[in-house]
Amino acid sequence: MKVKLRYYGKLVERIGKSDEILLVDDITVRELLSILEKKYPQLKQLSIKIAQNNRITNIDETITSSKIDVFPPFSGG
Amino acid sequence: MKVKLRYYGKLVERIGKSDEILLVDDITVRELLSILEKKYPQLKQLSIKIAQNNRITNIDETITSSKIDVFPPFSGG
Amino acid sequence: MKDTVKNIFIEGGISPEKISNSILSHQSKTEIGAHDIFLGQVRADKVQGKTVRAIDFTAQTEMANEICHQIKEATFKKYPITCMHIYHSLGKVLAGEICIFVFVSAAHREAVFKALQEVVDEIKANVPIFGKELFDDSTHQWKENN
Amino acid sequence: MKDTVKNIFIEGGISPEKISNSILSHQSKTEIGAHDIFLGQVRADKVQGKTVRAIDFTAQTEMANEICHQIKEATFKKYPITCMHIYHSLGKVLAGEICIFVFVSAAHREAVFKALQEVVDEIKANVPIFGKELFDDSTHQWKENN
Repeated sequence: MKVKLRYYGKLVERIGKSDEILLVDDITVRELLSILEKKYPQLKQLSIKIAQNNRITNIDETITSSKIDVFPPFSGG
Repeated sequence: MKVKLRYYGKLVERIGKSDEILLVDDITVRELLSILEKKYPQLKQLSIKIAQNNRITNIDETITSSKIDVFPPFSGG
Repeated sequence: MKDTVKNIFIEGGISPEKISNSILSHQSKTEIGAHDIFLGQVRADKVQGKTVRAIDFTAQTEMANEICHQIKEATFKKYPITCMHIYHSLGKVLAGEICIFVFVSAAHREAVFKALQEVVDEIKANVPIFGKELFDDSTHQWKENN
Repeated sequence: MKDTVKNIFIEGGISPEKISNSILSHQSKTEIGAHDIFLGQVRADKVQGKTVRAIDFTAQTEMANEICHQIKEATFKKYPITCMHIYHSLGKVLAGEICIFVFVSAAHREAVFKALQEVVDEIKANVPIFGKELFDDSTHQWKENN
């Protein structure tokens, strides 16, 4: 499955792009995070959150949406 | 000593005037309240506060100011 | 800011423009990160078939200003706040209009939230202001705080 | 009021006029007795000799609007409030300008005080908005909430 990852805030700087396409097969959020941390070791210290369908995911949830948001800590307000 | 009593809020209605002069000698707040309640039995159920020099008095304090405020419960805000 | 006794009273309802001007005047204070504003609005309460159309406020204004000054001083000592302003109506305020405006500012939000609530509670409990609720049939009753 | 997902975002700083217009539009709701307003203002913080001159906000706006809608719904269920409005800046907000405006109204003050604090805390914790603090020397750092 083709998944579009969108990066936000300081992640855009750390990764050097604001989105990218990943080819994955039936993976969980935990597995996605592990893929990302291997690909971008600079993300390890950040507490990253993953959202799909405009909702923060649980770590054992399966990725089902083709659009995934990858967030650094929120800092609104 | 001549003391000017000023009445506020619903007291003006209950008593029928907004101020009056009282002749008293070295009395405490407690004694003043008792004088007022004898004179105006309709005040008994109200929790009246007495102020002098822009400060709420204690019950055993002596009346020293020539201007005394007689307040019903506050209802600002 | 904390030294002189200020006049808290405004004749009639407090206009939204008064509030926005007050906010605007704080934009030069760039150490402020959080404002908390309380506004009391006159409710058109229904009592035995009658409706409140206004509250007519009277006060011992000199003492009220003095007590508000003391409330401010105590709050500045207790919380790390930058500014505090208190305004209250005198005279007639129609249902739907603002009769009290309390404005607290600080670097961080924790202080303004705590300070504002306490100040509003203290104003209601300790400031000699009296509200007469005027009904639509020309009768009235005296407002009671709780 | 509670049904549709609204857009909370305003481009740039939130003007005091926006706030007074919002207050004015509540004067016809005469069941309201208390408003509580939180405003966040951009601080000119000093960090290692540099001064914050603005915050540039970005967001996942669709999700942010959705989460704010959920926060509103939950708060209406929890507290007897009449109205709630949430606005947040997007893009550049200068030091001294307002970047968040949260407005809660109810018949009585207890509900607005409790609801407003909780809502502001939840917005800071759960809404995907990101602030980039721009310094006067053209460097920047990413804002962190606590």
